[in-house]
Amino acid sequence: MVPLNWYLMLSAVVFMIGVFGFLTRRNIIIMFMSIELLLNAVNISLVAFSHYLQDMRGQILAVFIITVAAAEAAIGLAIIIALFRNKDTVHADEMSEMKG
Amino acid sequence: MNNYLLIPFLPLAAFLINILFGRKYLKDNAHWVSILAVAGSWVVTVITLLDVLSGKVVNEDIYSWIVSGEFKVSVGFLIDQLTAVMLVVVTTCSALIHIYSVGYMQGDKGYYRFFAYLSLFTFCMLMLVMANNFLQLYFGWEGVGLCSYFLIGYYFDKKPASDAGKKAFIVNRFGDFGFGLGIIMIFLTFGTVYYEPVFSQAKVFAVQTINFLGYDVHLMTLIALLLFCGSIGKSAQMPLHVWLPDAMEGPTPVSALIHAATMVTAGVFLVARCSPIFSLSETALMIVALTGAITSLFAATIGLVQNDIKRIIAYSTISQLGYMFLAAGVGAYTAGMFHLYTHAFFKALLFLCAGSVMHAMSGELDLQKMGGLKKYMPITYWTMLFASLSIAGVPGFAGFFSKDEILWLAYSGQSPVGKFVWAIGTVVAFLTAFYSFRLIFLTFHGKFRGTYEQEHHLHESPKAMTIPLIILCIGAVASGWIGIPHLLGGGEHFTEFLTPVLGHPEAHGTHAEEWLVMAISIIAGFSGVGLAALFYLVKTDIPVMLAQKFNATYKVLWNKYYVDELYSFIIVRPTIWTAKNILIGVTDAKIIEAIVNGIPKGIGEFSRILRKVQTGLLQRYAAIMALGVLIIMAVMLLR
Amino acid sequence: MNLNGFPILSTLIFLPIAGAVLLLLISRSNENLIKWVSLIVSITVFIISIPLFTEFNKSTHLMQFTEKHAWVPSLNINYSLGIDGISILFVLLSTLITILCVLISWNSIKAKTKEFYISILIMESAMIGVFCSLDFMLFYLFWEAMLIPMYLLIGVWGGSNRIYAAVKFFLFTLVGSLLMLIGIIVLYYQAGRTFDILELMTKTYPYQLQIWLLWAFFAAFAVKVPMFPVHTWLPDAHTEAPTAGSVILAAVLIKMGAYGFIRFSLPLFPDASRAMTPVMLTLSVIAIIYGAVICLAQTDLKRLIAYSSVSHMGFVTLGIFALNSQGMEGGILQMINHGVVTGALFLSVGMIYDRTHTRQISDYGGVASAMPVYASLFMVFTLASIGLPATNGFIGEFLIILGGFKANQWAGVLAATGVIIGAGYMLWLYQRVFFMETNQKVAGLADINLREIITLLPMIILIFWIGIYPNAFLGFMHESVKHLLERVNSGSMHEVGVAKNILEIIK
Amino acid sequence: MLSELFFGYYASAIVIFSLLVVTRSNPVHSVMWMLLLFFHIAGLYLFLNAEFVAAIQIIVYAGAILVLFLFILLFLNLREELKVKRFIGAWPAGLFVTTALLVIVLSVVRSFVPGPAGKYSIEFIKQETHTKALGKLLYTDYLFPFEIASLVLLVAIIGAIVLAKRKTRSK
Repeated sequence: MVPLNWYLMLSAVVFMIGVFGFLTRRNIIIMFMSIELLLNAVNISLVAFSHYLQDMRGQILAVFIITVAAAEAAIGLAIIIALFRNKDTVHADEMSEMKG
Repeated sequence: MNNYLLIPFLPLAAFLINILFGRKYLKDNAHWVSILAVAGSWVVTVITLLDVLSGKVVNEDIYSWIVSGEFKVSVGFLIDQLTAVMLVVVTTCSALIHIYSVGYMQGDKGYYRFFAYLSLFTFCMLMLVMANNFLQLYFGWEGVGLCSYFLIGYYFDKKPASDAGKKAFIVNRFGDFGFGLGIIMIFLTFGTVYYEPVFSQAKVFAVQTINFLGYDVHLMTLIALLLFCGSIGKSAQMPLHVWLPDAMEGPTPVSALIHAATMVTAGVFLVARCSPIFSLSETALMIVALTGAITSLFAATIGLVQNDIKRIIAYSTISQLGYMFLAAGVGAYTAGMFHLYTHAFFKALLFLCAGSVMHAMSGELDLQKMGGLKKYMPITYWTMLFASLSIAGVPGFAGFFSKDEILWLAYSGQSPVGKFVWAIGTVVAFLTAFYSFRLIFLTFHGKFRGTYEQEHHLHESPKAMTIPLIILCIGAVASGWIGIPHLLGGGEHFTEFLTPVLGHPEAHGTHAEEWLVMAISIIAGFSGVGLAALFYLVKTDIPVMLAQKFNATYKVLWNKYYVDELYSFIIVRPTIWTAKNILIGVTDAKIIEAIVNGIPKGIGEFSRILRKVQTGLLQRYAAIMALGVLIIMAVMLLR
Repeated sequence: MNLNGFPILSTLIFLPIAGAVLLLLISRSNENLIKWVSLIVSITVFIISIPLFTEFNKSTHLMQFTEKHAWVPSLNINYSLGIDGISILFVLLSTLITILCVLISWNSIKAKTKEFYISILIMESAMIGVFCSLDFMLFYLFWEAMLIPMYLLIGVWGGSNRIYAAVKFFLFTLVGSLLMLIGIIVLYYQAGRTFDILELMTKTYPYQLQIWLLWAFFAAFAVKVPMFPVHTWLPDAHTEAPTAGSVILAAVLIKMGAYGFIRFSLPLFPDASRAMTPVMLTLSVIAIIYGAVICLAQTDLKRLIAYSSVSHMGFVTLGIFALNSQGMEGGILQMINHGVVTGALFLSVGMIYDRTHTRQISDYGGVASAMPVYASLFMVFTLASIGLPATNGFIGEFLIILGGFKANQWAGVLAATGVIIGAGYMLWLYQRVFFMETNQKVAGLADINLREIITLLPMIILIFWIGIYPNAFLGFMHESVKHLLERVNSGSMHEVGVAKNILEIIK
Repeated sequence: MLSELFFGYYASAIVIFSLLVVTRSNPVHSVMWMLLLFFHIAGLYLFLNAEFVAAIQIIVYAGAILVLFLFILLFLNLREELKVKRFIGAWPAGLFVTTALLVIVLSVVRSFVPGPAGKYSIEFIKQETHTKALGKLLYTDYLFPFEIASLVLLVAIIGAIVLAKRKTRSK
């Protein structure tokens, strides 16, 4: 039997890879994909919890997260399109309109 | 409802009708409303006068005007002998001048406006003289000032006219400043502003002193002088006389009504009205007398050299007003009032004649361009001649009796400055006769000096103008006959009539002295006339020669002692300069705004440093956030 | 006296908001409907407020038309309304002024009409709310709520430099009112957790605390008035604001400062107020003369009238801090007068600005020839502004100078000089604008139309009504003022030295 | 033993694919690696007896979201994209922060203590079937959040349309 902790560690590793991708990639689409990684990492933990604790709530949460991820992807990508139209770039470090 | 209420409110109604409907509906018929109203007032005045003659004095409140704490004042009316005299003067002059204006203002585009203002003025003046308390007096006081402002600036599209109107109002405000404070002092002293309790209690405070702005002053002197400030402004006495000559920019009927016969005499009326207060302060009376004497001399000297026909009469008005104050200052209030009453007739007449001359000369005012008008306008000539005889104090005419009474009472009264002001008065009598006849001779005698068109155009004025002239002329000649002194076998009815209000003036002198004073004043008058005749009829080159010889003096007189320039230099310009350069430039801009804008600016500087952190880079923010999570977790673990 | 339980004050407060919501639902293109709806709403509010005037019981100082409901019970905050002789006139003034603001903006506001009228109506609610609140939290809520529509009015529909003016206005007033908020909270704990104004007024506070709180409240009120050193926002705000904005600002908004002094500072901190009287009188006199003199150098119509407001409000504060019934009643009446007269002046200036689009005095001249009716109405306002007897200005100024003189001779005398200068700048203004030769820019202008005459007519009526029969208005105040003065003047006089020290510093 | 091996394979594949996703310079490659990653995650879910979630993982993620990503990538200038730098200048800082965080998280995972077990044991699910059990719970206890989720999706649909729509110039 695989211990729960392994899943948690796996989840943590994937999560941190996602964080790394988000923090360092210039391409905003890849940054976006990194966010999907983060969500998936969380899902892994949730499903694992659900299995080991014999409780359905973890999976229900996972289902909701997938729903939200879908919505988020749709909106996020639409924003990227709008952004790309206005700015002509997909590189996050070239966008600094909000600077003080 | 008493019918005396009609006296002020008829003209008010006329004003309202004219101002509301005049422009669109009445137009050239506007005068009917005003004339009817003023004539109505006059009729009621006569009835009221008869009542007063039979001893009936009215003093009642109409409605409560202002109530605040212990301060209570009503709109109320007091009709006693003094009021009655003023009522007669005001309504008579007003009615005649309304009629005169029909001819004079014919075809003016603001016809309705002119009559509306005249009626409003009449209303305010009547409110002034009929008040039974100081605040209502103040209401009328400011009201007549306002109408004066309107009417001086009647030709508002001309800059001098609008300047003069404004000047009159503001200069008067200086006087009213004192007047207002005087009323406040009266309230604080007596707890009321009604005449009756104030005058009856005035003696209680006769010796009291009060701390005013850090100085201990005699209470009654303080109140009297504060009130006198108002008089100085309204009656154009030194040093606030500057507005009256400029006020001649207004139409001539206005000059006659407001700036000769009625409004400017309100100051004298005020002093007479407050005689119970003034009588309690020798200092105040002395100041009144000296102010009047000096002003009358001062204005008369300026009048000697002016060439503007209306301005000469204006200076003469100032001078005569000075005479009235001189009288009041020596305690001869009745004499002052008497002169006020006769002066109203002959001075209004002088102005109206001047207006008639202007009418014929197409608005020309310069004496040097006139001459020989006698044959073209005989009525004007004769009426003006009678008016001038009256003002010059030729025996038998109205001016003689009032002037003589003043001089005699100044000479014989108890005032410490009596003899001094008598001397000045006599000199002024001489000067008055001189400049009055200089005016007559330059205008009506000799050769015509104007342009050909003007000469061609000369004509006598229409009936609407000449009839008031004739009526006023009767007044200028005969109005003095009700006050013929005992010495000449008269009854001094005028003085007797006013005695209940103003008291009987004291005279300490022998008949011989009285004869002497009278003789001196007659000589002064005749020599003035004679000198004028010499200068302007016989040897016309003398004035030019004198002007050249005493060039400096002539210049000072011609420029009216540079008073206007002085005021402009010490008051007007520094104030505006301060406003512009110090208040706007330094206080507001450099001090207050610097502090006010400095604080936000400091905050702005600080935030300019802080905002460097806000790079706008998404990942930078995310990294910092992650770092934050890291630190928090590390702290939690290490604890 | 609650009119059969009808919550009249709440109706007054919430009806304009309801009107604003209604406007929200109207299509923005339907401008006429928007205007008419806002006009009808404002007139309805005014009509509803008339019973306050007729049904008011003048023989008591107690609050009338009161309403009280628990709002946040845990903090003891109540929804508590009521008016007395001091506030009633301001409520009426607010409802009247709103109608005029709607009328004057009829043609001059062309962009974002809908939002404009919504702002005006919300403004009305907040103004009425301020004058009716009997709970400090509620009061503070309305007090601050008022800033937002005003800020928008200046910032959106203002002149060329509007943003600067709007931000300046906002910051000035906000800084002041935040200090007041602190004061309110301190008071709340000091008095045992209550925001009830009437209850707070019955308590006594330690002298030192009173001084501190007085200054905290002073900050809020003095900025609004505005008193001398903090007046600089007013000219900017007035100059840049649209006509309706200037009118509300002049007529109601700046009254709230003085109202605050009367309603809060004096009864809450009687000892401190008495001790600070010399300071207040000094500042008032400075404001009177300073504001008047500075007017002489103005070249901008609205700016001149704005500075004249500083001077006139100096009279108001002088009257209030004279602490006698003449001064106080004169001060309250003068607030109404100033609202009427300066409001009317701004309305008039707005009318001619709509025609010429210039505020420079030098661009005018000879307007009286082109627009006689307008000129005569403006003349009435000018005269009322310089305090001619028979207009309302005289009654107020005279009572104030009388009261001021009674309290301090110098204050009375110096204030009276303000009247002289007042005549100077107003008549000079009138001369430059209306008299002399007709300027090219004003030749052939159409005289004011019926709508504009109707806009000005209530002001004319009020000017003469107050001027000729002021007791109709003074009558409301007698009892309230008497009661207030009893509260202020009772108790022992504390150290006057503090005030002297402060005076030294000012010198 | 078998299960450990199985887990080991999936775990290492997931980690490697994740790394590939975030490091490839060609975004299309990243998407492809991500597709593989999602399949492996779905496998892991199966391994955890969550067949419904696994199915959704493939349908929604692989089927819908990744297609969306690919679709967006078509907008971009890929050739240009390949030439420019893929990381920001300060990437070592990011690496440091993430590793540090990872170390901390991993060090605390061990101290995790599972709570009491619920009623959804393997036997129970076997009897009930997984999808039914999930569905029952979703439509009874979690009906309200479920409806909210549907609203979220609706808003997202509308929002995406509004945002992505080309602005037509107003009349």
